[in-house]
Amino acid sequence: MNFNLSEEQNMLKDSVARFVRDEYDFDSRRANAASDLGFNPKNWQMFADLGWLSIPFDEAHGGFGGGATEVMAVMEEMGKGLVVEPFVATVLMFGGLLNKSGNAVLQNANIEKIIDGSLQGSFAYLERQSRFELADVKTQAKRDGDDFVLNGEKTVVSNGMAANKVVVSARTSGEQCDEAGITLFLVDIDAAGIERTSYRLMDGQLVANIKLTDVRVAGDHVLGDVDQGYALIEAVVGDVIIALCAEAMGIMQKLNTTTIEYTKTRKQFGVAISSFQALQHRMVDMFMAGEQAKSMLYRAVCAAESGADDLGKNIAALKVMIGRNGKLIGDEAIQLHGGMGLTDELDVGHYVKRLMMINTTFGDADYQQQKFNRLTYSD
Amino acid sequence: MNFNLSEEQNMLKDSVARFVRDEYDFDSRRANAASDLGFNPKNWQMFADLGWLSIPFDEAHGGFGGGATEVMAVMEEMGKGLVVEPFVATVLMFGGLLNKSGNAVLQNANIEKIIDGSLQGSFAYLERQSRFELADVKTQAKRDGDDFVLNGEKTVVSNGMAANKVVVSARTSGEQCDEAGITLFLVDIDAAGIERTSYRLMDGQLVANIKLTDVRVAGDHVLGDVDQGYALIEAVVGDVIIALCAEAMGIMQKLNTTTIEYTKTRKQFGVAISSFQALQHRMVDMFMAGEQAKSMLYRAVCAAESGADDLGKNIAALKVMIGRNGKLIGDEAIQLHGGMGLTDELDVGHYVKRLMMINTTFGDADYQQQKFNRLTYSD
Amino acid sequence: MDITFSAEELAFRDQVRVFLSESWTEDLAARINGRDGDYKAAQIEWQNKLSVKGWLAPGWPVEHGGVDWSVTENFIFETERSLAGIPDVVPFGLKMVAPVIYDFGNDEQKKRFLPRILKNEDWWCQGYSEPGAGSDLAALKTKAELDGDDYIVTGAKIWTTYAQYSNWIFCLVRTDSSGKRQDGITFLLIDMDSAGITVNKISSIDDHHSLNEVVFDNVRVPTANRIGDEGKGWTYAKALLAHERTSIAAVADSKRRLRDLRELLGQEVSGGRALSQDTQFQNRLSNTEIELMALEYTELRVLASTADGKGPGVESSLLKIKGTEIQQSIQQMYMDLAGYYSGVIHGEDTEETIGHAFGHSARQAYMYGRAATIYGGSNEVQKNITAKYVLGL
Amino acid sequence: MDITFSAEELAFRDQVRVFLSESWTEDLAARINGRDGDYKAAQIEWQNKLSVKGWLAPGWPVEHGGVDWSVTENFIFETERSLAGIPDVVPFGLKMVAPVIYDFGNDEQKKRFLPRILKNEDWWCQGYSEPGAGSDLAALKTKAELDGDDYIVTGAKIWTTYAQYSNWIFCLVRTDSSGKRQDGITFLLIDMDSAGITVNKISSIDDHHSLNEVVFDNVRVPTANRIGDEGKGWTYAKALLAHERTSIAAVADSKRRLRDLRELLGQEVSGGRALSQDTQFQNRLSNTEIELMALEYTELRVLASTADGKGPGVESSLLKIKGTEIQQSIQQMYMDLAGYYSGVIHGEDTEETIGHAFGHSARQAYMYGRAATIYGGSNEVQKNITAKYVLGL
Repeated sequence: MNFNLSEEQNMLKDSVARFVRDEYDFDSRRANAASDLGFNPKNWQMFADLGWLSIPFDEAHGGFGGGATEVMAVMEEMGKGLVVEPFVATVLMFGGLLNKSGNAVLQNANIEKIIDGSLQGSFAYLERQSRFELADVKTQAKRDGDDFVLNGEKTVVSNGMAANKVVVSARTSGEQCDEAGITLFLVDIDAAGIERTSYRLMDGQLVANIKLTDVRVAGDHVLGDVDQGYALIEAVVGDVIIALCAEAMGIMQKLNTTTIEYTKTRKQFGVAISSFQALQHRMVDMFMAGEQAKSMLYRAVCAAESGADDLGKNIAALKVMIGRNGKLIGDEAIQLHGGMGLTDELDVGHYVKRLMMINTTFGDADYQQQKFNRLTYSD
Repeated sequence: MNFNLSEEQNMLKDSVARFVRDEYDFDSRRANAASDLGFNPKNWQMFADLGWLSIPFDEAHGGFGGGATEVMAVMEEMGKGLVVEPFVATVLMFGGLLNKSGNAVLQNANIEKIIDGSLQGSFAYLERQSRFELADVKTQAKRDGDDFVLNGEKTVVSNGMAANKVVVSARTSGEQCDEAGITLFLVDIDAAGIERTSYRLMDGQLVANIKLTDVRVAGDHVLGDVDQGYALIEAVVGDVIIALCAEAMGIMQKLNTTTIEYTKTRKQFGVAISSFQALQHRMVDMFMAGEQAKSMLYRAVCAAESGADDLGKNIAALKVMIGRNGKLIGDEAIQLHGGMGLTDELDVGHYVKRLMMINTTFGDADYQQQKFNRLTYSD
Repeated sequence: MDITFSAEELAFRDQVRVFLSESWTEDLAARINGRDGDYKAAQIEWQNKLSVKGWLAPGWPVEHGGVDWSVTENFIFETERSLAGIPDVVPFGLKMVAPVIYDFGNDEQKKRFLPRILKNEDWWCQGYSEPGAGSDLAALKTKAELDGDDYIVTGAKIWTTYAQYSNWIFCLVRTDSSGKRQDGITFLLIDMDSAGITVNKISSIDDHHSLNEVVFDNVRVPTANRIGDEGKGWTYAKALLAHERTSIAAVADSKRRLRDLRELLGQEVSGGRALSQDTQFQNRLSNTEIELMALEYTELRVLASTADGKGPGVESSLLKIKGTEIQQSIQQMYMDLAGYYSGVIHGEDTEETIGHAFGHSARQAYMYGRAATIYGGSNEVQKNITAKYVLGL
Repeated sequence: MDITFSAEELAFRDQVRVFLSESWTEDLAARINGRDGDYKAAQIEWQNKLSVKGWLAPGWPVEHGGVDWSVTENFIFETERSLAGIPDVVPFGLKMVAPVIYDFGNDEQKKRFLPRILKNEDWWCQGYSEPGAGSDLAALKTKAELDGDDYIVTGAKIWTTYAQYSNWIFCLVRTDSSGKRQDGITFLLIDMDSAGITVNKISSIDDHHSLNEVVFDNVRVPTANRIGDEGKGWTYAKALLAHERTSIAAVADSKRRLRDLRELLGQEVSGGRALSQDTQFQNRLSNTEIELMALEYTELRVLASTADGKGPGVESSLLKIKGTEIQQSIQQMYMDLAGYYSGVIHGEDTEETIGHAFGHSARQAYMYGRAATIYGGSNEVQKNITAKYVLGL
C-alpha cells in the first residue's frame, strides 16, 4: 500500500510544474486566454514536443500508455497554473473517445496527429435543453445510403473554435432522453452545413455553439456502434471527471496557500489578521476540505487503475466533494482576501471562477449526489 | 405594528416566571418527573387556582379566552423551567380538540373539569408504524348499533397514565394512510378492554402504550364528525406546535445564557474561554439562531391570531427552524460546556433532551420541511 | 403583538402601488438594470420622478423635504418598491451624507447641499475605506493639513462605488495623528472637480465598473466644507453605520429575487422534468425562504423598537450578517439553476444566439454579491461587535 | 499509487475472518454491548481469546508479545474486526500505558506489568484530566511529594472511564510547581487498592455508568512505580496523543454503523413508503458516506506515511476532527430514524411491549457520542494545533 508517484510519474509532474513556473505567469495566461484561438499554439507545440499529448494513448499508437495516475499528476500542476490550452478537450475527451471507440481505422488516422500536435479535437454533447443529462439528445442523425445526415444544435462546445474535428452525439433512435439510440459521429469542422457562434466563459475558455444543417457524415465515421454511443460517452466522461478533479485539486491547494500567505501580511487593528483565532479555525476548515478532497481523488484514481466495480460511485463521490469543498475554499479565499478578493487584478477570482466551471462541467455537486444515491439505493 | 405583550399578557408571563423561580428549582423538577404520575398534583392544583388551565377556553365555558399570544407567553416561561406538568397534553391538546370539536354536550361535560384541575386528558394518535403521519391509522372503529367498537394499539401516548379520558383516533373508513375516514373518540380510561404499558422518555415525561380490545364507545362520544377527524387533528396540532415551539424558545434562551455564563467562568490556558474569538463567533451563531427562531415564532403567532391563509406554511417553517436551530444551540451548549456538559447533575443535558423531544413531536425538521415544500410547490 | 395593517395603512399601500406602476417603466428598468453607459441618466430620471412626488427622501426631517411616514409606512413603501423590482435610490447622497449634513452640518451647509441632493443635481460617493483601512476604518491615513482657510488633503480612498459618476465625495480624513486613533478624524465634503483628484478604475470580478480608487494629491478643501468640529468626524460617521447595516440586509429585495427564482425553477427542465419538482432544489429554496421569513420579522422587530424610540441598535449586526448570507445563497441558486450557462459571458452575442436568458446576469449578481459580506464592516467584524456589545463577551 | 492487496495480504484477511467468525459469539456480543454488570467479565473473556491467539497486542514489540504486522495487515485486522461488529479492546492498558512502559519504563517495570496486561490480569484506567485541567492538560494540580521511597499523592482526576472496574491507574502528577508548567509533571503507576483512593461515580447524560472521579487523599506510591525520570512525564504522555487521536477517528466502526443504518432505512416506513426511498435521508446518508469514503483514504495516507517511517504526524488532528464529526452525524441519523422512539427509556420494559428495537440504543450512542468531540483534546484544540503546526499561523 503506497500513495507515492513512481520516478517516471514524478518527472512528468515536475516538467509540467516547471512549464507553469517558467512560461505561465499570470499575465501570459491572461494573454493566452484572450487570444483568438483562446490559447497559445506555441505552448501546444511545446506540449507535443514534451510528449504530454501522448500520455493517455497506447504504445501501439505511439502513446505513452499512461493511466489515471499520470493524468492526475499532469492535471494537478496545470490547475495550479490555470492553463487554458485545450489538453482536456483535445487529448482526454476527444482523444479518449477515439481511444475507447475500438475503431482502428479512425484511431490510426487521428491519434498520431493528436500526439504530434497537428490535430485539435472537441466533443459536442450539450444542447440548449439538456442541462447535465448526457442522454438528453435532440440532434437527429438519419441514415441516407452509406451516410448519415445530421440536423440539430450543440451548445457550449469546449474548444469548438480551434477544433479541426468534432465528435457529435446524435440520436439515431429512441426518445429524447433515452440512453439507447445515441450514436457518436466524427465530423470534419469544415463539413458543409456547419455554422458556429463563439463566445467566452468566465474561466477564460473560448467555446462555441454549433448548428448542424443537413451535415453529411460517412457511415464509417461512427465511433463505437450505432445506437450504442452512451456507454462510450459515460466511460470517457468518467476518466475526464477524474482529470478535472485533479485540476481542481491543484487550484484548491493554490487558493489555500495564497490565502494563508495573504492573512499573514494583511494587517488590521494593528496585527496580522492571521492571528485571529476565528480566521485560523476557518483556514483549518479550508485545509481539511482540501485534504479530504485529495484523499477522495486518490481513492477514485486507485479505483480507476484497478478497474474496481464501484468506480462509478467513487467518481460521483469525488465530483460531489470537489464541488462542495471547492465552493467552501473559493468562498473563504475571497472573503479572507476582503476587498482585494473582488479585484480582477488578483489571481484569486480567476482560480475561483475555474473551480466554479469545473463544478458545473458534467454535472454539479447536487446532480452527482443524486447519481450517487441512485447507485446506492437502486438495489 | 408592535411586538409588545399587553399588560394582562405580561402579568400572565410574570406569574409563570415567578412559579418557576419559587417552586421549580432543578431538584424539585427532578422529583416531580420521577414521581409515579410523572408530575406533581400540587402544582397542577396551583395551575388551576392561578387560572392557567382556563387560558385557551372560551368565556362561555368559563375560560380565559386566550389566543396564541397568551399560550406563547406561558409556554416560553414553562420551557425555561422544564415544567413537566401536562399543560400541553391536557389543556392544549385534549382541551383543544374538545374546544374545536363543536360538540357542545361533550364541551359542557368536560371543559369545566379541565379548568378546575379535576380532569386529566390525553390524545392517543401515534401507532407503531405511523412515524410522523397523523393519517397513518390502523386502529379500527366498527359501528355496532349506536356504539362504536375500537380495536388496535396506540403508542407513546403523552400523559397516558394520568389521563382520566383519552381522545383516540381510529379508522372508520378508507385505507391505512387516507386522511378521510379517521374519527376521533372520547374514551374513558377505565373503559373495559383498555390495557396500558407505561414508560419514560428522555425528557422526563411518563407516557403509555394503550391497547384497545373491543372497547365500546357511545356514538355521541365522537369529536367532530365521523370520518372527518383529520381536519380537526391538523387544526389543533397546528396550535400545539406553536405552543411547543414557544417552550423551545424558552429553552434556547436558557441554554444560550447558561453557556455564555459558563464560558466566562471556565478558565483554560490561564484565561476565561469566553475570550477565545473562535468560541465568541460560535456563541454569536447561537445567539442569531435564537433570535431568528424568536422572529419566526412571532410570525407564526401573528399568523394564527389573524387567521392568515398561509398559517400552515408558517407553522411548518417554524417547526423546521426550531428543530434546526435548536439542534445547533443544543450541540454547542454541550460542546462549550466540555466534560461538564456530559454530566447528569448539570441542567444543560436535560434542556437539550427536551429540545430533542420537541423537535421529534409532530414531525421533525426534515419532515416539516417536506410539508413546507408540498405547500409551496403543490401548485 | 399585532402586525396587521390598519385601514389607513392599507390605503397608503394602494397609493404607493398606483404611483409605482404608473411611474416605473420597462424602458427605465432596462436602462438601469443594464448598468451600462446610460445607467446614470436613467437612475436620475427615476429619482426625479420620486422627487416630484415628494417621496425621494421620506426619512429626512420634514422641514428639509422629508415625509413623516411611520415605520410601518416606510416598511410598506420599501416592500412595494422591492417587489416591483425597482432598485433603491443611490444611497450616498440621500441616505448617507444628507443625514450627517442635517444632523451635524451648519445652516449654510444645509442650504447649500440638501436642496441639490433632493433635486438629484449632485451625485455623491463615499470616501471611507483606504488600502490600509478596511474593516479597521479607524486606521485611515489620508491626511488633511490646515493652510489658511483650506485643508490640504493628501492620500487615497478605495472601493469607492460610482466615483466615476460623482461630482462630490464625503470623506473621513486624519487631521491629528497624536492620541486615540478614533480622535483626530475629520468629516470633509470635497468637490470632485478640485485640482489634484484622480479617479482610477478598479476592474472587479463581476466584469462591471463600479469600484474605484480616488487619489488626493494636495487637494485644497475650504474649511467651510468641514462638517461639525475638527476631530469629531468619527462620531458623525458612526451614527450612520447602524442604519447602513440595516439597509444592507435588503430583506424585501431578497423576497423578490426568491419569488422570481421559484418561477424560473418551474421553467427549467432536467431530463424532461421541471426542476420545481426536484427535491434538492426545493430544499435549498425552502432553507433560504425559511431563514428569510424569519429575517423579515427580525427586521420588523428592529423597526418596531425604532418606533418605540429605541433605535435600530445592535440587532442591526444580525440583520446584516443574515441578510447578506441569504442574498449570497440566492445568488448561488441562480448560478446552479443556470448550469453551464452561468459561465457564459455574453459580450456582443445575444440571448438568442447563445441560447440562455439569465446565466450572464446570474453570474454578475453572484460575483458582485461577494462584496456584501465584506463591505459595511465585514461579517466577521459584525460578529465581534455582537459578541462584545450584545453578549458581553 | 497502489492500494490493491497482495496475495499474502488477501490470505491474511481470510485467516482473520475465520478466526473472528469462530471466536466472536452472539452471547459475547449481547453481554458486551449490553454494557451492564456482566460487561467486564465478557470483555475479558473476549480479550483472552485474542490473547491466546496472540493477536491481543499486535502493535507491541515482538519481544514483549506483539506481532510484526505491516500497516496494511494492521489495517486489515482493524477493518475486519469493526465490520464484524466487534468492539475494540479496552485501550487503557494495551494501547495507552503499555507503550509508555515498554518505551520509557525500566526492565523491572516491563517484567512486572506487561505480561499481566497481555493476560488481561489487570484492568487499567487513565488519570490525566482534572476538574481544572481539561483540554489544557498541563494545568494539572494533583501533587506528588517525595517521602522516603514513596510519593504522597493528593488531588483528583476526573472523567476516568471505567475506574470502577480498574485495579491500576496511570497518572500524570505534579512533582514541581516552579518553572514551565509542562516541566514538573511526573508519570506514576498507582495501585487502585492503595489506601486513600476513592472512586466517585459521575452519572452522565447517557444514563450509563462509565465516567468517574478518582480522589487521592495522601496516597502512598512507591518511587518504583514512577516511569522514567521525575518531571519528564509530559514527554512520555505526549508521545501517545497522536496515536490516541488516530484511533478516536474509528473509521472502520463508522463504516459498519453506516452500513447497518442503510439496512434499517429499508425497514422503516413513513406513510407506507420505505425511508430508503426518502430523498432527504438518502442525501443525509450520502453526505456522511462521501466524507467517510474520503476519510478512509486520509487514514490510509497517514498509515502509509507511518510505514515510510514518517509517523502519523499532524494529520492525526484532521482524522480526529473529521472522524468524530462523522460519528456524531451517524448517531444523529439513527436518532432521527427512530423518531419518537429515540426518546424511549426501556428500563424494565422490553422491545416487545414498547414496540421499537433501536430507539433506546440509538439514544445512548448519541448521548455517549457527545464526548468524542471533547476528549482526547477537544476538536477546538485540534484546530489550534493544526493552525499552528500545519498551517504555520
